[in-house]
Amino acid sequence: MKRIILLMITALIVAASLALGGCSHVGVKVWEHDILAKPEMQLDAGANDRALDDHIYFSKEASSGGRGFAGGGCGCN
Amino acid sequence: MDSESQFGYVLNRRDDVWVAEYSAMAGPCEVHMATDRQSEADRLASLALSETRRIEQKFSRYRDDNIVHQINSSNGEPVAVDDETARLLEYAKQVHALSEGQFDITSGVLRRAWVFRGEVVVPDREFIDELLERVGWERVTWDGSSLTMAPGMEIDFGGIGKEYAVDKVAGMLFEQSGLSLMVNFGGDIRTIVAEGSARSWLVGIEDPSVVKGLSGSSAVGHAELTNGAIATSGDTNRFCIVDGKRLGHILNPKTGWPVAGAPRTVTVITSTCVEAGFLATMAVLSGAGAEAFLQAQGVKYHVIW
Amino acid sequence: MIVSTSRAAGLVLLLSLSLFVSPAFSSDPPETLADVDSVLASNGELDGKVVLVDFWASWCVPCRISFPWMKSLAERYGEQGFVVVAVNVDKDHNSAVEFLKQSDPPFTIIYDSTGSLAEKYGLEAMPTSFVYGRDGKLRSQHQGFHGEDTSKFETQIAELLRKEAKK
Amino acid sequence: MRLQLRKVAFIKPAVAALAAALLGGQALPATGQDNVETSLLLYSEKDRVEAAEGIVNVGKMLKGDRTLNLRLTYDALSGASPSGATPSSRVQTFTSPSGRGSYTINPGETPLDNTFHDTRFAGDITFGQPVGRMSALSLGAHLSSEHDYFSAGFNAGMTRDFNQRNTTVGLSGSVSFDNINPEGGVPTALAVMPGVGATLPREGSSDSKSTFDLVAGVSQILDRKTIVRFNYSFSHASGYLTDPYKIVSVVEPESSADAGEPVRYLYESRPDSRTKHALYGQIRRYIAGSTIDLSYRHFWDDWGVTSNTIELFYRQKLPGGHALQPHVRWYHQSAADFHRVYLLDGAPTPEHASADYRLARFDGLTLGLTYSLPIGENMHLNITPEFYTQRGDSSPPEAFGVLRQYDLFPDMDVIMVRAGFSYGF
Repeated sequence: MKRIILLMITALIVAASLALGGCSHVGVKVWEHDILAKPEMQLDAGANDRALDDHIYFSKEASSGGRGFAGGGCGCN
Repeated sequence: MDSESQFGYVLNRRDDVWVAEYSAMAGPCEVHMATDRQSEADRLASLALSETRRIEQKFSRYRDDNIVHQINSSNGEPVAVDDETARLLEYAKQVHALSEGQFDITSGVLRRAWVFRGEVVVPDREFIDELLERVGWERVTWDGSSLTMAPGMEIDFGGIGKEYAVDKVAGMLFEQSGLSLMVNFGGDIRTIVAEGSARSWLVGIEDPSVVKGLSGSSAVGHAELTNGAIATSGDTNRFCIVDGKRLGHILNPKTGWPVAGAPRTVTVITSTCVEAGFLATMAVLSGAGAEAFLQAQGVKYHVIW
Repeated sequence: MIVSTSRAAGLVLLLSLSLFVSPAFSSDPPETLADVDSVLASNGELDGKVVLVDFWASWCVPCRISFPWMKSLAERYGEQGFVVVAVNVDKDHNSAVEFLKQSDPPFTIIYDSTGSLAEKYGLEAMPTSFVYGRDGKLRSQHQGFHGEDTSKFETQIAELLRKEAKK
Repeated sequence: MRLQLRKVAFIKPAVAALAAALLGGQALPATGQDNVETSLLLYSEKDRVEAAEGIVNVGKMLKGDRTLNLRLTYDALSGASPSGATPSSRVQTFTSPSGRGSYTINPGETPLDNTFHDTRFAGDITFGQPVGRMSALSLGAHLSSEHDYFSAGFNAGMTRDFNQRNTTVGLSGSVSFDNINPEGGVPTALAVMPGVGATLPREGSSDSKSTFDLVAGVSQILDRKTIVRFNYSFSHASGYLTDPYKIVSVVEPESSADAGEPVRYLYESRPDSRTKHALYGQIRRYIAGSTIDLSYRHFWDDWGVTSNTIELFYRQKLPGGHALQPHVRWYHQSAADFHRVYLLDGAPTPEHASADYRLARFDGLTLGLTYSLPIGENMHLNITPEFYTQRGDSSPPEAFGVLRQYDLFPDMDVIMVRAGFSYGF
């Protein structure tokens, strides 16, 4: 199990590094945020629902945390 | 007049609008509000009244408890001013430059040498020359937040304050209500039409035969405004006669004399009352060239000679 | 515990990497209106005018907020030779049309759904607007739309109109 | 009269601009940057806790692109919660936490403390401020109050956009100071629960803990339809981390005739510090009008708990602005090192022990379905029925004697309904 987890984490980090490394085909121009600007594509959409969920899981399970700030959005200035 | 004494204004229903009337800024004030609800009209009327009184008290030169008095009695000391006063002074500075010195808020002292009651007068040239020593924005030190003036100089928001109050009250009421409305302080007018409303405001204009440039205005004697403003400079009743010539009450700050050959009144129609008031004053200051000036600006106007 | 430490270290490394990624896309916007002119095939309609080229999209909230203000600018300064060219970068043409139906601005609209004009201007924010003087030369650019900047922006446009008034 | 030697200056545009500057620019219309969101949750565990929770969240755009967010939460819960004691073949009598009363549990039943009831009121405020064009700073504070618990804290965060706003990096930290005032005082760790009326073994009337949290993360736009994010979160708590209402049964050893039957009960004891870590990855993708969101969290702490969570949302757009969103969450955790189903009579008492089912090994499964519909201009309503279940080891290998006959981790089944309303203006 631990090995699988480590493998997954490595994969995530590799993927993120690739994305961050400035590969020219990763990402979009500021005028191409039409879909990313939709409410349902906001990572913090439904914040109240997630807060309610997190409160339940926090009080019923031994784990907490994980979700953080959001990014993406309309890229507007 | 019970309601006047109680609230300071009178509220009446006229056609499909509520109209609040009160006295302020040395004349009658009217606020027309396109709403059916009297309670809303009442709320807005009291807001309008208090804002008008606030501006009047703050910028009147006849009081001894305001910023204008503080500046005028500063005796050469710098006076720090609040944001609103700073914006007005900044505006005064800019229009002074734009008018090449013809519009000057320090020119008020010159009025001491003149009486405009339709009488024949013999001006005291020496006194005028003396007063001119105390006039001129270029002698003022203004750094954007504090003002320093030589002793004896005075500022006067007379040519700005009322127009400013009209725009300010109209803007504030619209922000508060989103309603179409018209604010009229003794002929200085601002109209606002709510988004999506088909309303326009009909404003009566004196002597309609001379109204120029009112596009599509078949309704003779009226200007039809959506979002706009009207301001008048000059006063047909305030003049004096020197050497048989009629001189209006607008003084040229450079000569200390009323402008010769100027129209009796100039009315300008444009987007804000502040802008209209300044253009009208500039037209009067242009003397015989008033209409040429107004035509060059491309604004709608009305001149009485 | 060693495992956890190495995981955390990996993440820190990743974060610091990202700090050095430079914005590789930026380019200089065109100095003249030639590109806009050629899209519009305008036969010199923009000559001698002060032109605001505004890039916008219906999904961009600040763009939508800026419309009433630009509309009022166009209405107030139109007679003096001020023109707004609004370049729409919506991929979905219908969304743009839907928004324009409500707003109905007196602008010239360019539909740049492929982003070719946006690419030439090297946009870095939405909206971005470019102001050209009466001589057709780029005078300034503004990124984003901030309510409190409007009077400064307007003063600048008015100055351009006045200083370069037609001789 | 018209003849003018001097050229007439064209000053109107400048005057208009000056007037506009004097009057403070044009009033701009409202455009949906402010919002109000309210949510209501009704929660019901089968035979156990019932709760209701309401949230009101107001977000406001201020001058200069600053943001202000205010959230108020109120919840009330009541019902029974497992005390940690094991079932027995006899009637068990427990002293209530206040020491002034007692309750009895029938043979074979899981001991539940049914004196459980509380209301909580919490408020938090967050202020956001852009820094330049690419960064933003946030500052916040929270307060939360229950009759036996009080928490106050602050947080600060920073985000920065890179790469033509394709990448966002963020770092945020928070500190929280909590004070607990249990009913009847803070029990002495691992002290024997006395009978009704006896003096309770107490450390004092209240205790406290402090928590420090840190989240570092990055979100990245992959293409026009895909965004991913990764977070690492760290949390360190120190102080009183024990649950003052939980107990552990001390049972007769296997050699006894009454093997597995309780002899006495001890107040539980947990370490006074805990360090938690979590790695979180999320991907959201837009597929022909629908949205799919998959996230994974790996969590571990120095209490020996490791957990994995996988969560999947699929949002299917329906005509007319309606949408359906089924949701699945799978959770698994390992037990804390000091989790004990029971302690053995005669054996040495460990330093820490807790029989809290929440520190046991179990699986959790959540199934939910959200239906959302527009109810007016910029107004949305959504309703979510949800089912959550926890399944642990009913008959763990350490069970012996009488304990083998009973369910040592009864399934916990929860039915929840969430209703939300949002309005942008």
